[in-house]
Amino acid sequence: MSVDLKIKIGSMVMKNPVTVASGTFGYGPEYAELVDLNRLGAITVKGICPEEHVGNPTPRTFETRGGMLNAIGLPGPGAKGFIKKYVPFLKQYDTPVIVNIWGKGMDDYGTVVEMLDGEDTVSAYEINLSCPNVKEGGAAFGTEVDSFSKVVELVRGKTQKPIIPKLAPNVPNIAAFAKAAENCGADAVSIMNTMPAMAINIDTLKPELANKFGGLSGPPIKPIAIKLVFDAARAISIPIIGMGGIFEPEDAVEFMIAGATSVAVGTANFVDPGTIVRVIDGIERYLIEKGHNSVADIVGTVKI
Amino acid sequence: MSVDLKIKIGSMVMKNPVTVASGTFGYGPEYAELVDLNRLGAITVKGICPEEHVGNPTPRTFETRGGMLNAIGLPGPGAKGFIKKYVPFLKQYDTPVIVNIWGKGMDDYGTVVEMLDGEDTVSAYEINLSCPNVKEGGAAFGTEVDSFSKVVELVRGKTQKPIIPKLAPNVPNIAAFAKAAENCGADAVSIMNTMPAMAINIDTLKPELANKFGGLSGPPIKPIAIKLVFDAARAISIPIIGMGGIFEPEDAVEFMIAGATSVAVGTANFVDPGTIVRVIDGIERYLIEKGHNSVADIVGTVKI
Amino acid sequence: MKQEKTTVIEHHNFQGEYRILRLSAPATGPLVKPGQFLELQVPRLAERILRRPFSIYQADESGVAVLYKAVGRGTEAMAAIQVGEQVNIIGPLGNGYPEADSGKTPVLVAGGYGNAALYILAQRMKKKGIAFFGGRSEIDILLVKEFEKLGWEVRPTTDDGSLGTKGLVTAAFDPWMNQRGVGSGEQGVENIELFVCGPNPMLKAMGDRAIEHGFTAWLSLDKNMACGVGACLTCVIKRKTENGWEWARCCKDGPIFESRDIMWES
Amino acid sequence: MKQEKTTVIEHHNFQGEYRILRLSAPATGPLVKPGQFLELQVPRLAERILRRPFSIYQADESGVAVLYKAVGRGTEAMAAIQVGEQVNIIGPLGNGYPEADSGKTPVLVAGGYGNAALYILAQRMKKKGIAFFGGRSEIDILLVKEFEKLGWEVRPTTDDGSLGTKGLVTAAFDPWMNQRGVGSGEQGVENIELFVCGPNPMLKAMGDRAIEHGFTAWLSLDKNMACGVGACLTCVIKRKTENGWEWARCCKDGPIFESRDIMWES
Ligand SMILES: Cc1cc2nc3c(=O)[nH]c(=O)nc-3n(C[C@H](O)[C@H](O)[C@H](O)COP(=O)(O)OP(=O)(O)OC[C@H]3O[C@@H](n4cnc5c(N)ncnc54)[C@H](O)[C@@H]3O)c2cc1C
Ligand SMILES: Cc1cc2nc3c(=O)[nH]c(=O)nc-3n(C[C@H](O)[C@H](O)[C@H](O)COP(=O)(O)OP(=O)(O)OC[C@H]3O[C@@H](n4cnc5c(N)ncnc54)[C@H](O)[C@@H]3O)c2cc1C
Ligand SMILES: Cc1cc2nc3c(=O)[nH]c(=O)nc-3n(C[C@H](O)[C@H](O)[C@H](O)COP(=O)(O)O)c2cc1C
Ligand SMILES: Cc1cc2nc3c(=O)[nH]c(=O)nc-3n(C[C@H](O)[C@H](O)[C@H](O)COP(=O)(O)O)c2cc1C
Ligand code: FES
Ligand code: FES
Repeated sequence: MSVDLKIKIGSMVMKNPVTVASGTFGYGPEYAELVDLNRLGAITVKGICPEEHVGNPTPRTFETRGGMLNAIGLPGPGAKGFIKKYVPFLKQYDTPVIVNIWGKGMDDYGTVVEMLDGEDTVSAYEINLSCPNVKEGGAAFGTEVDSFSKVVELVRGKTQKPIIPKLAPNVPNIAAFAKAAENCGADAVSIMNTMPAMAINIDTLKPELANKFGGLSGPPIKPIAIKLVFDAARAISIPIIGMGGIFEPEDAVEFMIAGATSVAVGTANFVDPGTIVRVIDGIERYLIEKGHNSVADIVGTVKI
Repeated sequence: MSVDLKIKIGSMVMKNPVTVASGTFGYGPEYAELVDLNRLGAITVKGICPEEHVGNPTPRTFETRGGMLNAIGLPGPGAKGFIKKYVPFLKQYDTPVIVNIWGKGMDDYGTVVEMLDGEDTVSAYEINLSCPNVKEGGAAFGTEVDSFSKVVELVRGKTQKPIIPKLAPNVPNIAAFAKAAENCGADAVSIMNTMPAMAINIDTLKPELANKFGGLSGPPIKPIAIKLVFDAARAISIPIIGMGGIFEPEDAVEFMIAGATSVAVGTANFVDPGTIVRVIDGIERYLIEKGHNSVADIVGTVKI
Repeated sequence: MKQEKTTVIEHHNFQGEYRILRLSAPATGPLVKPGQFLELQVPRLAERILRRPFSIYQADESGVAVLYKAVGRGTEAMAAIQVGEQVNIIGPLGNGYPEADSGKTPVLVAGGYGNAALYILAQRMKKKGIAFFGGRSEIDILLVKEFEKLGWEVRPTTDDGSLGTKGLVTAAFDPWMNQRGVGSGEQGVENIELFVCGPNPMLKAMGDRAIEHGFTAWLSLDKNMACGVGACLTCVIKRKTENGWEWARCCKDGPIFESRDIMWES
Repeated sequence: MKQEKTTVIEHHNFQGEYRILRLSAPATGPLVKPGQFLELQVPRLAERILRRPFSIYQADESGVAVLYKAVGRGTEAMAAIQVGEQVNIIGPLGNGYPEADSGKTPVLVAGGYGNAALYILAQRMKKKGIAFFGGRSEIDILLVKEFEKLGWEVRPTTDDGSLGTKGLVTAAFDPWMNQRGVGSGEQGVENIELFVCGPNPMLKAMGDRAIEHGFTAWLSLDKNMACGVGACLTCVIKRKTENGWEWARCCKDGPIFESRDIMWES
C-alpha cells in the first residue's frame, strides 16, 4: 500500500509534512552527518535578520524538569552572511529551505526579505514575531494584532514566496492572530514559539539564564501547543505548521489531528537526532494502519 | 536559631507561607488523615459559587508528560452547602481558610461573598477569574483588564476580608492584571491558574478530556509561573501567592525569590501528600542556612 | 488511611502477564477491609507523576500484596521493582465491600484482576458460596485452586473455551441463575448476594440482572483516578438520588456501589 | 560524527567518586582524536532530557571509554548503568587537540576528570614530556601510574598536600617554568607546548602564563552544552578576531582553543 506524504504550503511542495523548528537545527550542516537532509519535508534555518547579530551572553540555555529554557538571543550571520556561508551548502539538497526571519524594528522584516528574495534556494519565509528572547521588539509584535498585521502585510508586499508568521503562545486569543495572518495574505502559520519562562538559582539568587528570561520548549509545552493549534485551525483555512514538544511520531500525529498540516521537530533534535526520520516514518505507518491515502485525510479530524 | 515563618495577606495572618492550590485539596477533610491541617499556613478550598454546580462529565483529568490536564469544571456544593458540610469541620483547626470563589456571571461573585461573609471561619477570598474549564465566563474575565477590574471592584465592595484575585497565565501582560487588582483594592494576587491545554487520542480521534480542553498543571508549568510571578512582583506592592509545579522546598523558595510572599502546593498533593509539610520545613531550613530571620528577607531578592 | 514507605518483600510473576507484589506495610496492613485499594507510587516511572491504584489482594498485620497486570507505562515500569527496595503507598482507600448478609448465598463474579480483589473477601467471609470467573483464555483465570481451598465452588468461563464454559461470564452465570428461579425461597435468586469486580461491561451486565431479578449486587467500579482520596473529583460516577443523581467519587464513596445506586452512562 | 547504540562492556568504580564506563562502539571508536568528546544519553534519567558531554578517555577500533565523576543528577543516574545494556551516544564531537609540535616539549596540565581527557592524548603522542596534575586531595589525582608507564613524568599537586606539592597546580608548574627561563633555547619556556584540561580557573591561569611567556597552550574548555553538534549556540565563548571578537562554539569550533584566541569573560 502506498500513501502520499506530500503537502503544500502556498507554492512550496514538501515531500512529507515534517520540518525542523527554527533554531534547533542550525543552518543545515550541523546535523548533516547524522540526518539525511534529503529525507526532510523542509529545512527551517535559525532566525536571520538583515545584519549580523551577536545574541545574548551565556548561559543561554537551562535544563528544567522535562524540558529546557533558552535565551540564545538570535545570534546569526545576517542575510549576506547566510547567503555566503550556507546557501551553497543548502543548494546541494533536494529539500526546500524555510528561512526564519526577524527584525529589531518593523523595517528590518522588509529589508531581510529584499536581501534574500533573489536566492532560489530560499523557498519560504517563517516570520518570527514571537521570540521571547530579544529586547528589540519581536515579542511585542507577536502579542498585538495591529502591529502583528502590519509586519505580515509588509513582508507580503516584498515577496511572492510563501510567508509563514510564527505565533506567540502567551495570548488569550491565538485565533485572532491566525485570522489576521490569513487576512494579510499569509500562506500558513507556525504554532508555537517557546513559552516565556524563567528559572532562578536559589543559592546565587541569579536567574539561570544571562538574559534573565527565556523560552520553555520540549515535552512540557506539548499540551499547550495542541490547544493553540486546535483553536487556530478552527479560525483559518490556511495550513498550520505545528510544533512544541514533538518527540515521538504519535506527538506529530496528534498535532495533525488537532489541525496541523505540517509539523516541526525542535528540542527533540538535541535529545535524539534520529527523531525527524522516526517521525516521518511513523506518520507514514499511522496513515497506512488507519487506511488513509494522504496526509490531508487526518488533518483536523479531531472529533468534538 | 529561630526564624519567623509568619506572613500576612491583608489582615489574614498565616503561620507560615504555605497554602494549598484550590481544587487539589478538596475542602479540608479529604487529606486530614494524611496531613496535619494545623501545620498549614492556610487551607484554600475548592472553588465555590452561589449555587450547587455539577461540573463536567468524565474523563476529567489526563496525565501528560510530567504533569496533568484537568477539566473538573468546578463541581461543588454551593455557598450554603459549603457552610453546612465543611465549615463545622474547618472550624476545628487553628488555620485560616481561603475560599476560592467563582461565578457563572459577574453578579455571582458578589452573591457568593454575601452568602459566605458572615462565617468567621472564612478568612479570605481567592477570586477565580481564570478557570479554563467552565464555559460560563470565568476565563473571559481573567483575560480582559476591564472586566477583570469590574469583578475585583464588585467583590471589594462586599467584604472587609482579604480578597485575592487569581490570575490567568495566558496573557502577554500579567503585570497589567496585577496592577489592576492592586488598584481595585485587592490584598494579594494568586499566580497562576492552570495553562489552557489539550490532548487528543490518536486512535479514537477524541479529546482525552470530556470537556475537550483542560488546564495543564504540575512541574511542566513551573518555569512559566516563575516568570509570571517575577513580572507581577515588579509591578505591584501587594503580596503574591505563587503556585505552579511546586513539588520540592527548592521550588517554593524559587517562587519566593522571584517575588512570592506565599506559595501554594497543588498537583504535588496527589503525588505525595507529604509535600506540604516538606515544603514548610524546607523553607525554614533554607532561611536558617542562609542566615535569615523572616520570610520577608528572601521575597523578591532575585538579582537582576 | 496512611501514607507509608513500605519495603518490597516479594515480587514475582504469578501467571501470564500477572505479577504479585508483596510489601511490608505494618501501618497499612491491619486496617484493610476487603474491596479497598492502594495508591502506589511507581518507582522510576519516567515522565509520568501520578500514583496508580491497585486493589488489595492480601493483607495482614505485617503488610499488603497486590496482584497486577502490565497494561501500560506504569504497570510495565513496576516490573523493575526489586525485592528490598522502598515503595510508597497510600491506603487502604475506598469503602470496601459491606459485611455479607448471612442469610444469603454469596456469589463472587470476577474478570481479570478482579479475582485478586475478591480473594481477600472470599478469605474473610464466613459463609462460602459460588464464584464465576471470566477471562479471555485459561491464562486469565486466576487463583482457582486457592478459592477452592477456601471452600468456594469455582465456575470459570473463557472467551476461547480453553477453560470452563466458552463465552462471557454470563454464559455460566445465567443458566445457574435461571435454574434457581425467582421466588423459590432460600434457593431463589432474590436470595443471592453478588460481589463483583471486573471490567465495566461485566459490572453493568451483573447490575442489570440484579435489578431485574431483585437480588443484591455489590459492584467494584474502575474509574481513572488522580488523588485517590476524594480531593480532586476525577473519578466520579452518577449515583441515583431521590430527585435525580449526584456525583459520587469512586475512590472515596466507592469503589463499591450497590447496583441500584448506579446510573450508567452510555 | 556518528549516533550509535552502544553496549556497555564494563562499568566500575575507578577511584573515589570517579567511575569508568566502557562501551562497545565500533562506528565511533575508530574516528576518535584525542580531546574529542561524546554526548551520552543517560538511561533512566528522570525528569531531564538532555544528553551529557564526556571527554573520551580511551578509544580503539572496538569502542570508547569515559571516566566520569558523579556531580549531579545525570552523572548520579549513570551509576545504575548495567553491563550489557544499551547506551546511545553521539560522537566523536569537537575538534580535538592538534598534532603536537615535534620540536617542542609537550606538557600536560590537568585537574579532575581532565586527567582522563589527556590520557588518550598522552598515549598517542610520540614525544613524551611532563605532566602536572592538580586535585583537592590524593583521591582526585588519577592515572599517575598509567601516565608513568607511558613514559611521562608526573608531578602531582593537592590542595591539602596529601600527594605531591601542596597547593594549586601552579604551585608545581611555576617553579618548573621559572627554572627553564625565557630564551634559553631548546630548554626555554617558549619551547614548551601545553595541553590543558580542567576547570576554567586552571585554564585561565595556564593561558595567562602562555601569553606572558610566549609559549603555546591548548586549552580544553568546559561550557554547558545542549546539542553538542554546533546547532543550538548554547556553548559559545568569545574568540578574538582582528577587529574584536566573535562567538565560537565549544562543541564544534572547540572544545580545544589556543590561549591567545580566547577572550576571557570576567
Ligand atoms: C480501584 C481500582 C483498583 C484496581 N485494582 C487493580 C488490580 O488489583 N490489579 C491491576 O492489575 N489493576 C488494577 N487496577 C487498574 C490499574 O490501576 C491500571 O491498570 C493502572 O493504573 C494502569 O496504569 P499504567 O500506567 O500501566 O497504564 P496507562 O499507561 O496509564 O494506561 C494503559 C491503558 O490502561 C488504561 N487505564 C489506565 N488506568 C486505568 C484504570 N484505572 N482503569 C482502567 N483502565 C485504565 C488506559 O486508558 C490505557 O488504555 C485498578 C484500578 C482501580 C481504579
Ligand atoms: C566537553 C566536555 C567534556 C567533559 N568531560 C567530562 C569527563 O570526561 N568526565 C566527567 O566526569 N565530566 C566531564 N564533563 C562534565 C560533565 O559533562 C558534567 O559533569 C555533567 O554534564 C554534569 O551532569 P549532571 O546531570 O550530573 O549535573 P547537573 O545536575 O546538570 O549539574 C550538577 C552541577 O554540575 C554543574 N555542571 C553541569 N554541567 C556542567 C558542565 N558541562 N561543566 C561544568 N559544570 C557543569 C552544574 O552547574 C551543577 O552545579 C565534560 C563537560 C564538557 C563540556
Ligand atoms: C535553542 C533554541 C533556539 C531557538 N531559536 C529560534 C529561532 O531562531 N527562531 C524561532 O522562530 N524559534 C526559535 N526557537 C523556537 C523553536 O523553533 C520552537 O518554536 C520551540 O522550541 C518549540 O518546539 P520544541 O518544543 O519542539 O522545541 C528556538 C528554540 C530552541 C530550543
Ligand atoms: C484537579 C485540579 C482542580 C483544580 N481546581 C481549581 C479550582 O477549583 N479553583 C481554582 O482557582 N484553581 C483550581 N485548580 C488550579 C490550581 O489551584 C493551581 O492554580 C494549578 O493547578 C497550578 O498549580 P500546581 O501546578 O501546583 O497544581 C485546579 C487544579 C487541579 C490540578
Ligand atoms: S481520584 Fe481524586 S476524587 Fe477520586
Ligand atoms: S552545545 Fe549546541 S552549539 Fe554547542
